[in-house]
Amino acid sequence: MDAKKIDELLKLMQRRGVAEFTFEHEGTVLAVKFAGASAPVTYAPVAAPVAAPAPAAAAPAAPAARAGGVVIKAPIVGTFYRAAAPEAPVYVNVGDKVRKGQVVCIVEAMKLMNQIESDVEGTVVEVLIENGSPVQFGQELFRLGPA
Amino acid sequence: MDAKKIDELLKLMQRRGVAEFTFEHEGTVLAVKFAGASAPVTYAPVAAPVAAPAPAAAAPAAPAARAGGVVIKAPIVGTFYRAAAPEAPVYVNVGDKVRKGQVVCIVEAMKLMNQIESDVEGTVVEVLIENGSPVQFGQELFRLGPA
Amino acid sequence: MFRKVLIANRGEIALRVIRACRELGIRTVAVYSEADKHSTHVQFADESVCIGPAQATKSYLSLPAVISAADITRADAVHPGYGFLAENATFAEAVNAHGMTFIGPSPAHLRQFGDKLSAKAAARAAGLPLLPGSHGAVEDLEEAVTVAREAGYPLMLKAAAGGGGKGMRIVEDEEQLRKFFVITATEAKAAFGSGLVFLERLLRAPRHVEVQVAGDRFGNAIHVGDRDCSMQRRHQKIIEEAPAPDLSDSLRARILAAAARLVSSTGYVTVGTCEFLVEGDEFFFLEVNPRIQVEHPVSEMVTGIDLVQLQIRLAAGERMPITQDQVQVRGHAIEVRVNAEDPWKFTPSPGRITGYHAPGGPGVRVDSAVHEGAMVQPYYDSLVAKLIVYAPDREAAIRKLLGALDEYVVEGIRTSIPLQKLLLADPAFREVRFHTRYIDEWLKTR
Amino acid sequence: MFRKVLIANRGEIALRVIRACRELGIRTVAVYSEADKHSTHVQFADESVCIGPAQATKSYLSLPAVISAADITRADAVHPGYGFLAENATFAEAVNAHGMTFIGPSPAHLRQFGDKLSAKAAARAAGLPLLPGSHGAVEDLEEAVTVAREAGYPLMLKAAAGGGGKGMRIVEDEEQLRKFFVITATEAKAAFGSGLVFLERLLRAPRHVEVQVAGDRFGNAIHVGDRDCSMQRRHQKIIEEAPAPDLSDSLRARILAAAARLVSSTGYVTVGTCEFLVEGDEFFFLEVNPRIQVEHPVSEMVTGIDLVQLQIRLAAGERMPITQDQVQVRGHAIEVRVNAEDPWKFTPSPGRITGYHAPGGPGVRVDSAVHEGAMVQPYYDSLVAKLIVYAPDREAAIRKLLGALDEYVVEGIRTSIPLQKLLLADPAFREVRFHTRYIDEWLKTR
Repeated sequence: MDAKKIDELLKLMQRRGVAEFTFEHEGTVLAVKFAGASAPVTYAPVAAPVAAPAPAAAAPAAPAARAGGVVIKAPIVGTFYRAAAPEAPVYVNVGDKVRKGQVVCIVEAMKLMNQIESDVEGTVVEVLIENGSPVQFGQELFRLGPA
Repeated sequence: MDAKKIDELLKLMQRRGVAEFTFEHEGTVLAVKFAGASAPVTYAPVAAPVAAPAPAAAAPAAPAARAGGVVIKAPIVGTFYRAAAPEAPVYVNVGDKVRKGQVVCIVEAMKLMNQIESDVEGTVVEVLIENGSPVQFGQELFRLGPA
Repeated sequence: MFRKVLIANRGEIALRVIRACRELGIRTVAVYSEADKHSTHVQFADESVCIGPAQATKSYLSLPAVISAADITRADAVHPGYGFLAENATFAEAVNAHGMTFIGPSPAHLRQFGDKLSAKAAARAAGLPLLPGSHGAVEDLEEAVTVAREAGYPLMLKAAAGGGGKGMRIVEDEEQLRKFFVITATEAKAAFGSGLVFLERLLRAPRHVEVQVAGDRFGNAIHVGDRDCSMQRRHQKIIEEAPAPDLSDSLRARILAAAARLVSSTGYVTVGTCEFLVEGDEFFFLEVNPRIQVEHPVSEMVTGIDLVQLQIRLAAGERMPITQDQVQVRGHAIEVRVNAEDPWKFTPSPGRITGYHAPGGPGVRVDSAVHEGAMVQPYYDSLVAKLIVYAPDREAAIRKLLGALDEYVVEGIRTSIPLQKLLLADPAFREVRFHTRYIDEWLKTR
Repeated sequence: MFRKVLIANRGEIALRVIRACRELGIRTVAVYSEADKHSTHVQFADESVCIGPAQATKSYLSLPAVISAADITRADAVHPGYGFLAENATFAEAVNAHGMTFIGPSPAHLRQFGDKLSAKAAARAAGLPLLPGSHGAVEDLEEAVTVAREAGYPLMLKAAAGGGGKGMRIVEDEEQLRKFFVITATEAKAAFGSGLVFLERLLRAPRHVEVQVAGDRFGNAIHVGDRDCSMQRRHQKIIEEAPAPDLSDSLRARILAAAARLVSSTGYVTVGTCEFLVEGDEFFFLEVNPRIQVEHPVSEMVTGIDLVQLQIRLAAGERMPITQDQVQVRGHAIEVRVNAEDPWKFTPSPGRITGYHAPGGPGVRVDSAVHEGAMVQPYYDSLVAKLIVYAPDREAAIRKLLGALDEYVVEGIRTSIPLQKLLLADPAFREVRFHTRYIDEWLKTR
């Protein structure tokens, strides 16, 4: 990784409004924090947010690499339900295989029950949200391992 | 990774506005945090100061290397005079040799005529201030070459 | 009083509402798009919810996203700020349907004042002077010609559903009216879904004078003084002041009374603005802005009344806490909208603020959500800060404002400050020789 | 009026004076030490002069340096701010001797109020109540014992030339007086060059109430309302408010009248402060601060009077622009001094400010010379900013101030904000159950 490539990378990140980034490639690691980037992230919130902050990934509701797997994220704000009704069976459990397009949960928004379909394939490794909990846009719902 | 390459990397990062970075490559690790000095120097003054800004040198009224010579600076604020009285001969001219402790000019402060002595030796190369001009603390008065 | 208010907005107005809520002892919920994750309004609210991606249509303008955020945080009221969903009657209805209070007027009032023709009808019914013209939609060209002969040229031919300077055409004489009538109606149909057009006298050099008003559920209606917002660039206000300078006492009294009368006669609740055009000794109803406005601080400075707190109290069903007599205007206030834009080309200038120093001291107020290192997003409007000054008189306020603008340092982006400094120093501004098209004409001569 | 004013100070007060001058149309000259080269006051003045190295004794406290700077820039007046040379009669004389105006009282008034005994004599002559005690120096132990029997114990034994909490001792009874009299006089001689001591009744839990005053050259003397500055840590004021809360109307009226009377009887010119101790329904003269004070903004907020502009006008020989009747106190203002120090150990915390966001919005004023990236120098005092809020009443002001302190972000250094947040929320502060030693006692119990 030469100076030219580093400079290219920096320019790209700046153009996209990146404040901090880490780049790993074939054993080379570059972690950068741009000037002026520290203020917002160090701001102490007056109170803790109700729910976990949304992940920083650029592509919402898309699978993101985390802890060696992929995740299914909430494509809308609302209340998360693992089943279509209180007495109904849950859509997916840990260990279940999930296909693309398969309904994995409900997110209720404005009294509407929105069926959330997976856009990835894999095996459910972890359910990250309690049934009936509020979810923010982009919040991680399920972690999947290899199919 | 030699000094030259490190310097290149530092310059590059600075140019791109980076505040902190970590670079790892083939077992070498470089972690850098720039002094947050950029903010004040980028402030645009509302109006230009009356006189040239005082030099940044830490030791006031001491000789400072500049353009291959040494300088005599004003040890006090006031009005600069090259002679003891309007009709008197000037203390020093370009080409004159100056010894340590020799009076080189007057700085008038609170109606007092303060004789300014040189604390260096050398030959006067340039008189940097017009006779009768105001001088700030630390302002350069004479440039000296080798004795 | 409310327990928890969700603020369906961002930037300085979200922060303004957070401050008002905090002083009233109300908890706040911020909503934010992914682009605004690190924004000040998110940091200073008690809670926050990410409601969508950067695009406003999928976040701040998304009814389901905003309402779900209010639902899951159990907010009991929603403050819409200005812009975004502030004047959206469907949104206000949805808020109410979910058992929460919309901090603003009723959906019916939003509809009444959202449509130019029904707004004019309400103003007419309350006895407010309207610009000569059709006062309602004109059916066809021949009716238009008849109306125009009575009202006199020049006229504006306007789409009833238009707004923001769009869907209008100047007609200087009958020939032009005949030439443009059909095409304007056709364009209006294509652009706004309604081909209804109406005619209105064109004023050559009017001033924009508006009145801050407030009403409660018990029939109390007051005005909170007037403002002048004639300093507009392409219909965008960039310098606002209170009180409106150089109005005769009798003209000012008539304008203020007219605005309060409209609130009273329509039963309008919470705060709003009644806008007028003024030329010579005449004034004409323009429209009602049924929300808190960007320029509300100038009225706060000269009256000492916190308009956002008042708005929240009135929405909560409280009785008007002040009488008309208690509204006393003292001194002079001027606001400058610091926009992230090229001061001469007016192209937006988003980006990271690399250096920032806001002015301070006596009589200086800054309403802003930015700071050094903050990102001015390209997705939303370009307002970076509002700088408001207060002084005993207009001349002193102008001097203070020029000093404060000299102190204002915003680096990394371009701002409108250089333009505003020139305008404030312009003799036409100092001597109150301006009108709503003054800046656009002034720019042409530069 | 002056053409050009040199400001012999730095930090927020230098900026405050620059702002006042700009509004009066006066050019400004900043002076700075090498450490302050990049300071805000240097950037915002019209001209600037480097007057020496970082050490204050060789720059801001150097008479020749400051006067020469005024000379070479042809300033016609010098504003000393507070601290540094503000109360130095020799400096004021030198300014006058160089044909310039010292913006403050005459050298004679500086001397009169700089000495505790002559200040008390002036107050006594004007009929102001003094603390029971010797009222002048006591010659020897036996005179002290006689005076003490009359005044009653406990007493303070004070060095006439002392100040800032130094050179004083509490004596609870005659035995202690006999034990400490000689040693205190000897220490005073060693520390202050004068062995003169006097006796004064010790109040157990007094409040510090002060009156802003102003006089002109034509004999007009007014007060500009009162302030409470009882919230002190080791004699340093850290929270100040106006008006002083919970004073009976008659007590307040007596205090205000007393202060105005002292101005009138001494012929004092420009602005100043008359300080009192208040316990129960009694008040006692403490001292006069012959300068603009750090806490002047709270009086500005509740009266609408710009005190620095007033000071400059009066120094320029203008007649008092307002009558006593025109001074009307409205609402409530509180100031917090944001110091660069550890909030619990009070050790100074100089350094670079790496993150900065000041609060804003309605009723919030920040007087500060710092910004992100600014250096808080270790050479000078630790005041980083003054945060002042204004609201219709004291409760609303406290709520607004707590909100504003929550918004205040200062990174890279420690500040006093956490301490002040706790104090503002303390029931004793809210219910006005405090006195000048309250904070020190409160800290011991934590």
